[in-house]
Amino acid sequence: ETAINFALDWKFEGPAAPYFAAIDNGHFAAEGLKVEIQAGQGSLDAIPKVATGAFPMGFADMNSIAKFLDQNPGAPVTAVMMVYDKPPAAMVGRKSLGISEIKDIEGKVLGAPPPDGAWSQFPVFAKETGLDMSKVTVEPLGFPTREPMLAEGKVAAVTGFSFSVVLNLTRLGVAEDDISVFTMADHGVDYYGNAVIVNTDFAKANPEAVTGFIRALAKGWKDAATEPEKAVGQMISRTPASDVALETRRLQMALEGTVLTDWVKANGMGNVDPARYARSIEQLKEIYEFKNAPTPDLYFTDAYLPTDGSLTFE
Amino acid sequence: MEFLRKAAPPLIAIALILAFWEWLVWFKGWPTYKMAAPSDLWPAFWKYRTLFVKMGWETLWRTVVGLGVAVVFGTLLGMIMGFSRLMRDALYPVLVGFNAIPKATVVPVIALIFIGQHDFNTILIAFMISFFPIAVSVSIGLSTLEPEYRDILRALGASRLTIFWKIALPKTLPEFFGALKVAVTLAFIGTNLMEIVEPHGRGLGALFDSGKINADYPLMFAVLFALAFLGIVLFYFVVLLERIFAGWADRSAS
Amino acid sequence: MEFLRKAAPPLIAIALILAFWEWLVWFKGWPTYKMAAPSDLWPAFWKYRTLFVKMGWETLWRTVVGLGVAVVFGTLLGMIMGFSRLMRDALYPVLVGFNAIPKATVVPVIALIFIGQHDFNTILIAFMISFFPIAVSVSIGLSTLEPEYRDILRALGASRLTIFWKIALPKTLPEFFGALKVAVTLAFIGTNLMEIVEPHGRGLGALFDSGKINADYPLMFAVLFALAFLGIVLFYFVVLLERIFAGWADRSAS
Amino acid sequence: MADLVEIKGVTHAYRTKAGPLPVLNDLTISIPEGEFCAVVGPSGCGKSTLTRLIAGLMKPDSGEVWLHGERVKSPRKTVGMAFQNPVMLEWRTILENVMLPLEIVAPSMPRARREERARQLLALVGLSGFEGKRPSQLSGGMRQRASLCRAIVHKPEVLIMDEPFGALDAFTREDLWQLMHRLRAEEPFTALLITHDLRESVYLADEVIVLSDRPARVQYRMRIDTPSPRPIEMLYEPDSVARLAILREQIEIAQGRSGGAH
Amino acid sequence: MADLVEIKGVTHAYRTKAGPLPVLNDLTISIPEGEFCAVVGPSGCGKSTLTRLIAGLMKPDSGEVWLHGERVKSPRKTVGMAFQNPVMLEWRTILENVMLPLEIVAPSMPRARREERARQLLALVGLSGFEGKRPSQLSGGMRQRASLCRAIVHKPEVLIMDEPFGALDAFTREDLWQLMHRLRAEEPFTALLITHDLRESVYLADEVIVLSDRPARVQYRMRIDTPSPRPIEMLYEPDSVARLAILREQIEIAQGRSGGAH
Ligand SMILES: Nc1ncnc2c1ncn2[C@@H]1O[C@H](COP(=O)(O)OP(=O)(O)OP(=O)(O)O)[C@@H](O)[C@H]1O
Ligand SMILES: Nc1ncnc2c1ncn2[C@@H]1O[C@H](COP(=O)(O)OP(=O)(O)OP(=O)(O)O)[C@@H](O)[C@H]1O
Ligand SMILES: [Mg+2]
Ligand SMILES: [Mg+2]
Repeated sequence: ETAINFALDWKFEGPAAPYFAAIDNGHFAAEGLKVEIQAGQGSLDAIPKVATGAFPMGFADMNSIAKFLDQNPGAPVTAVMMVYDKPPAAMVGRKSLGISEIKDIEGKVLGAPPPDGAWSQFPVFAKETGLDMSKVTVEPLGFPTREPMLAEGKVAAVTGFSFSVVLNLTRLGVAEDDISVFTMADHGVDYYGNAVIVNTDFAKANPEAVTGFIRALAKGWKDAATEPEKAVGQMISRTPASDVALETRRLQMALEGTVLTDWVKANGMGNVDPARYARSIEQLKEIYEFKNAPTPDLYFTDAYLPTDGSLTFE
Repeated sequence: MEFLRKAAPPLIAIALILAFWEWLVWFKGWPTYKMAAPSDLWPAFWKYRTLFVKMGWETLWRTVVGLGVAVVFGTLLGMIMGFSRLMRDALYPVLVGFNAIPKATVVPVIALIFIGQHDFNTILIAFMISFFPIAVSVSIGLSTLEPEYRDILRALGASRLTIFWKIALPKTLPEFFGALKVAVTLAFIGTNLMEIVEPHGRGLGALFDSGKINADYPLMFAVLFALAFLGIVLFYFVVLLERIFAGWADRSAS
Repeated sequence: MEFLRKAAPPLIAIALILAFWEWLVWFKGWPTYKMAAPSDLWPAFWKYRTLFVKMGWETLWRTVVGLGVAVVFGTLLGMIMGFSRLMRDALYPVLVGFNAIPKATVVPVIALIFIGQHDFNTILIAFMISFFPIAVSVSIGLSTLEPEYRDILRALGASRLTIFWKIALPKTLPEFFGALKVAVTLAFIGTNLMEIVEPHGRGLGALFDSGKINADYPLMFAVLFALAFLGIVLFYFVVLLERIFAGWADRSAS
Repeated sequence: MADLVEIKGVTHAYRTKAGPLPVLNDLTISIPEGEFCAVVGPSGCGKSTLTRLIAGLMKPDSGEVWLHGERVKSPRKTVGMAFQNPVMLEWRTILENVMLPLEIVAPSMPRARREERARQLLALVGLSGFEGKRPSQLSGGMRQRASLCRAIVHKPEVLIMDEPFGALDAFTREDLWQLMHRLRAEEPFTALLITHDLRESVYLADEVIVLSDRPARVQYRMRIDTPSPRPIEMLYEPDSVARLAILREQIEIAQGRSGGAH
Repeated sequence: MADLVEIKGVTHAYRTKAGPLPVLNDLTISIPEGEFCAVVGPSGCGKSTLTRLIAGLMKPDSGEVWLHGERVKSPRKTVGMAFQNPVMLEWRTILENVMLPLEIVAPSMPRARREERARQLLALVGLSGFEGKRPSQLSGGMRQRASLCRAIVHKPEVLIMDEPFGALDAFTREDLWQLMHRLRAEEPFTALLITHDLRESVYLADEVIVLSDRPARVQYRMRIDTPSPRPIEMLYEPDSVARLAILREQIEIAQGRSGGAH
């Protein structure tokens, strides 16, 4: 039995439910794995944790992995399973504040938390959609104040992950039909989202464990897709003060918009589309100045993906 | 009766503050996500009462252990700086600089170096944030020890160690407890910092976090209250210890 | 020469610590994303030197303003508690509780209430985290004022206000500066807390954050160093003020 | 004409937790203008209380205190006080300490004139050259001298001294005794001196008053008519030795011991 | 046989920033067993330095200190010390304070016997009933009495006292002087007393030594052969008055003033 400490990207919210489904439904055990899930504090939090070898595996943002490997050439970390095929990065506005189209943000105030992943993709988004950034007033703000500021109309739109922002806004009493969401992936941004990453030293020593993990996790996602409420319930037993309905909604939004995309339904989850992947690296060059020439092969490998069809959704 | 007379002013003050707060929230018509009123908090306390006890205990024991380590290390460091002027000159600015680094930035680094060892990490932060005042006060206490005090024993041929145990240590106790009153609050803050910045699902900080995730604002405010309460309890526990071990230094009684 | 003799021990101590650190990183073979060695930091400092100055200044002025507010408010509160025993009994536990609430949890609340007012928010946190020691020390200073001191002026028919200005206030200065030395570091930590927990793109905290986003670990460690350095500067600036305004209280000179 | 200081039938008790503590019991003392009165008595009998009543810092339970024909109800500018502890303000120089009462009593006096007055007094007590020093840089005796200057800088009608020489060594004390006589010669004042030292009272006072134990009454009075200034050798003359023996005996009676050797 | 305490040609200087400060200059003093020697001299002349040398807390630059036929090189258990400041350990009761030297000097002595010895001494100085009190609950005079008990509790061969009565009021001081005589009668000791009070030296000592100003030499010796215990009235006898006058003159010479009145 191999023990795997898994570094999550974020807290125990809806999209984390599949891990707990995989644990509680015995998928990891079936692969001979003993998995423990640790909460994290952002999409890039898990990368150094895995690179140092303290966590053999984790969950992190593709772009951040590219940047990390550029800054720290040779660090033993790489992505092995794409999960957020269509990243939820979005610009979210309110129709009542005059944001019905992307262009409407010109001349208005856009709220953006500086360390936000969605904000870092904004230049590409603006370029692809022909936004004139010189006409947009950007207001830096903190995560906890992002939705309240939009709810109070202090900003016309914000950047963020679509499901977080939408859910938080409805909690603050904004009508759902007042909210306008512009997912960047739908507007020319080819970036991939969060992926399962491994420590390459660990992977070389335990290739079956990694493959087994991927297989089990995919089963967890399938369980979560069929019985989302059950999966969330399994997660909530670990964070007692959580709200089942809210987290279920969050999980469903992630499933629908981010994980179970048309491409995934057609090709199964876990892998990347080579052409799109290449484009995404090109786009990354626009927002990040590489120290060395980018080496996309080092950022993602499909070598550990199971080939027994366990990744396909019907 | 005597106890009542002593407890009345703070209790009345707290009641007044709560009343003002309730009024302010009502008057401004603030929604709970902006600022919960005290009356919003009771349901949160009641609903999560077992969690409050459990998480409170988690926070408490890590704080106390961290503080314990800080006491031992701070006292040793304070002795080194108190007995050697050179060490004092050399280490003081270093400690000031270390102390000025916001521990919120240190938390991720620590969490990275000692990955997964949550208890250890939390205790380490509680320790790192709280040993400074103890070291400083012990060193000041020792370095300002009047030579006459030392001479009483020196003249009898007592060893340095005896002098430390019989004179220097007890003489420094009032300063030590003064610092401990500061340190206990700091250690408590350190524990919570770890629980909030590097969540590991334990302690009141985690409860705060889960309130945040669920946009359960009354719960968040309720946790702040619980923290304040626990902080007061810890503080007055140190005051009690001070009364017992350094009560002789309290002039107001005599 | 005299200056050199004074500056040597801390400089040597810092050099030794840096050397040990460099050795440790080298010996353990830690990559920079785990722990950067001092030698990794120079490029980061050089590359971002203008940012360091600009962000350092942002952090500095907010800290100083926040501290200024804390001084005014803390002194007033200290006066109230120092002159009235009832107020002292009533407010002290409340202040202890307030002080024990980790400010990391207060930051989001403040940011919500005063949405978008970044300067104000940051200054408010710097203030809230640092006024406590000032209030406590002023209140202790005033409440332990020996009656003889008051009587010198009272016997001449002086007013309460005159007694406060001519006797009570200057007499409390040493305690005040003692507390200010603690408060300045706290205010500095408060500013950074706001900049890191509630990022608004300004100050050294933001630079730390951007190092984190870009996986630029040497930059993150360089910011920690800059913070320590700025903290030392602020601290010794207060020490300088103390020498000037309360130098008479320094017995070691006479 | 009435005397400058008149204490008429003053009775006072402190309210303590354990009930009232009677301290002064129908005390009557009067000091003519220009006279020097010394008060001795057992420790804790109420001497300091007496000084606070005369200074107007406290009000007696019954009885009256009159100063220069006016009833004392609150502190007044015409009193100078010196305590056992010289209570120098450590953040001020010696000169500034001595000038302090003038700042309160004569705020309109130009600073230059205040300074002149303070310097002149400091010179008189042998502290020329120390004007700019901090109190902590001076010895106890020097501080006490400065404290005396501060007590008389505003030319008070009455100088009240509560054991001003108590903490000094014997030589310094005798120096300051002689200084008191010199000061009286330079600028005459009326004085009430509380002391524990019988030789001090005999050397300095025109009248020595022995108080009984608490609650204090006047137990004994002794007039000493030797004109001021007096040579220090006076203390070794048989006359003074005899006076000292009498006062000793009175004090022992006041303390409730039998007179004579033990 | 040699005397109990022998100070042979001791010279000492402090190393200060402004250069060496010579304090003692070829000082020779010896005290036979059982004698009481008082040392007076100008302030700052080096008296406290002398006590520290005898106690072995410091080493002289040159010259030798011998105690009971042995050269003093480091502190020894056979010395008892009392300072002007009674330096009571505030966290211990009076009894525990008095027992402190026994804990160091005779760690094997059973606690009950230590306590007995301490209680017995406290009774001797009139502190029965105060054994369990904290020092802060006692008056200055009581603390000083306890401090004397602590200095002699381990039956030291020599008792060194550095202005032990300096901070006390005149009455308390005289009480303690009489106590010293009673103690000598109960358990004889050899003593060196530093003082500023000439009457104290005349009343207590068998030999009074006047030191010159810094660097201190012996300037004058006076033997007083009245046997101990002495009545306090002795001080008012013509003999003592004459002695006091002589010592006064010597001190004024030591202080560098012209003798006689001024
Ligand atoms: N504020 C007070 N409240 C209650 N009792 C007091 C107060 N001040 C003094 N006393 C008590 O009143 C008595 C007389 O005090 P006072 O200070 O006048 O005595 P004293 O003659 O000056 O004594 P000493 O010679 O020791 O200076 C003492 O027993 C003292 O304890
Ligand atoms: N540790 C020291 N370093 C330098 N100088 C010292 C030291 N201790 C004392 N002195 C100086 O040596 C001189 C003699 O000091 P000492 O304390 O022996 O005098 P003293 O006769 O006891 O004075 P006093 O009568 O005031 O107690 C003084 O001028 C003092 O300032
Ligand atoms: Mg008195
Ligand atoms: Mg001395």
